[in-house]
Amino acid sequence: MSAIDDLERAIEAMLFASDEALDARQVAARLGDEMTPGAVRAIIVAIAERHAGSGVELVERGGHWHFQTPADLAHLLRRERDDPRKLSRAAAEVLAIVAYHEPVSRAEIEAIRGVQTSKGTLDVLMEAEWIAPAGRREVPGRPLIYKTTDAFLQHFGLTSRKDLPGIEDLRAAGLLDPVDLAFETAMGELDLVKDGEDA
Amino acid sequence: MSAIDDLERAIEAMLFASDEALDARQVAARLGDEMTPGAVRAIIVAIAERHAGSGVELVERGGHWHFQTPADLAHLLRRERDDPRKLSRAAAEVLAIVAYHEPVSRAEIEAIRGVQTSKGTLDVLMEAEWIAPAGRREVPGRPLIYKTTDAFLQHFGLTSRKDLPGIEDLRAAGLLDPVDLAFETAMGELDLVKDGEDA
Amino acid sequence: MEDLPPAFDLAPAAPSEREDALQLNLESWEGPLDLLLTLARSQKVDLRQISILALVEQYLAFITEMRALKLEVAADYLVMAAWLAYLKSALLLPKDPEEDPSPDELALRLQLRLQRLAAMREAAARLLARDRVGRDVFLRAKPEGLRDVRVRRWDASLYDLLAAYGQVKLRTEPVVHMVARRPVVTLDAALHHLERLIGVTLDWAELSAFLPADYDGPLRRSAVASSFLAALELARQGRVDLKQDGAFEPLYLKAVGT
Repeated sequence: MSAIDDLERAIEAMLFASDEALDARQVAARLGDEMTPGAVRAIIVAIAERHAGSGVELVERGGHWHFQTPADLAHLLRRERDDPRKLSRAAAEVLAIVAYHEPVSRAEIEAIRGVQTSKGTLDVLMEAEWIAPAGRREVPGRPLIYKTTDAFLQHFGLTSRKDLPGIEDLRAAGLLDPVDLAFETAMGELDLVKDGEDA
Repeated sequence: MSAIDDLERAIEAMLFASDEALDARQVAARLGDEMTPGAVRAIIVAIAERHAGSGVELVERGGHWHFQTPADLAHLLRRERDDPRKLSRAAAEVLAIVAYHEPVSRAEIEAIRGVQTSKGTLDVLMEAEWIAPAGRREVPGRPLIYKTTDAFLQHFGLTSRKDLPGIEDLRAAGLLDPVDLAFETAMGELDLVKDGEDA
Repeated sequence: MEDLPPAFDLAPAAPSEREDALQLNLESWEGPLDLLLTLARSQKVDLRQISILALVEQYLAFITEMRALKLEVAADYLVMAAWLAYLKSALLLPKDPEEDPSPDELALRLQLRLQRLAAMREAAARLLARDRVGRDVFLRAKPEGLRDVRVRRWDASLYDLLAAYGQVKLRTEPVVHMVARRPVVTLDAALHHLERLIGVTLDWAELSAFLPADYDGPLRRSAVASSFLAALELARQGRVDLKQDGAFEPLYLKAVGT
């Protein structure tokens, strides 16, 4: 193996020792701000490549990097006690709605699910630090709106929100549009068809 | 880098994710006891060699292996930040007394100040490295005595303790005036300035 | 399961789904829309092609069955049932072009809502199936951690130090009152002086005329005071007469018997 230079060693040690994922800017700050985050990022990518295919991987989640074990070794590492937060169906649905529609208000979540969201459901997701308030919607009542967090991306192994499974297909199919908008689109198409029939 | 085989990946991941150092026998047991501890150990040593010189080390302690960051990079993991604090009035008094009367015991400091001195005040001055214990006074109770340090001289720009102004110098400088009188004098000067402006 | 209501035969369902559909327990559903979606799924077609009319029949039959079994039906399920009953009759009646919104539009909206809920349900399942930290992938159990240690740096200037010492000295110095000798004319001196001059002057003379001319400042004020007391003393002894024209007017004196 070629010798690893001091800077690369230092960055690798930092990422390895940190108890939370770090982004390039945080690493640069700790190195004394003598390097740009861009230059640091290039080194992080090199470290990640060096570890690729080993039993320890360096992965990017929402711009933050952390070491973890590869998923295909889960069967060897999983223990009885490893029981990540079991989500209720309601909580899983609310989490998906926040992730795919963010930022989204509670009323908008309820419109999609057709049922009231118990306070506890949002609390569970906020306690897990997977969702967080993201300000207020500037409509009457100024409701709180929610978005997902970096911890969400980290937990579910997503590099960014673009990685959400099937999000592009859902968007293309208009399934992330509100019902009203989809309704108008659908009616417009019907009208076109009718016009065609009339002609 | 040559491809790392599945067994080596698995052992590496196990050592990485474990919350305690593992010996070869424990690793072999987790792998299903299909390998001898000796064979496992050989793989562990290979993993350790692969990481040698990087920012991540696999080390052996009493037959148990664990990952750690190299000791020479510890300074990167523990960043010190300055937190400037203004010395309290009481601490300044104690420091001055030590400087003018050293070596002095706490009881002597209290006698000179005319008020009790908390242990914390001396601690602050020792934390600042401006005073240090200088043995014990050979009187009943053998109290600790304190003196100022080189760091003290350096911080206050003094070549030696003889540079400290004498009592008469302090008096001449107005530093022995009661505070309220000194205040009035200062205010009088302000008035003069104002008068001058009016004229 | 044997007494399957006819409505459930509207769509052919796999045995397992028929069992699901027959769980007459509302706890299993996250509200009426969820129940509708489950029923719609039993139609085994793409949600875009489901028969809303058939779906309405399924739902109403389901609720009817529950009530027949005297099971409690939550209010929002009944509200949905009432709305669906209205939709069903509107869909079956001859079309009224004046009616707004038209039953077809209402049915379309319901269909769109079901599609959206189904999309999110599927998304949630895919999300939960990902490689999750602590279940599929693992972090270091005990990382060293990055620490920011705040080091207190005490600050004081030489002035602070000297001023503090000055205050200590000032506070603890033994208190000594130094009384300066001030220029005064004692009563004895004034008496002696006045006795000497009283014989010389024959007529009324003002008290101030008896004061030494070279006294000024504090000494003169002292001389005025002690000479006044001396004049009162001589008057008491019957050796001088005093007169004054009014308060704060000059005080005159002359020797008795002259």
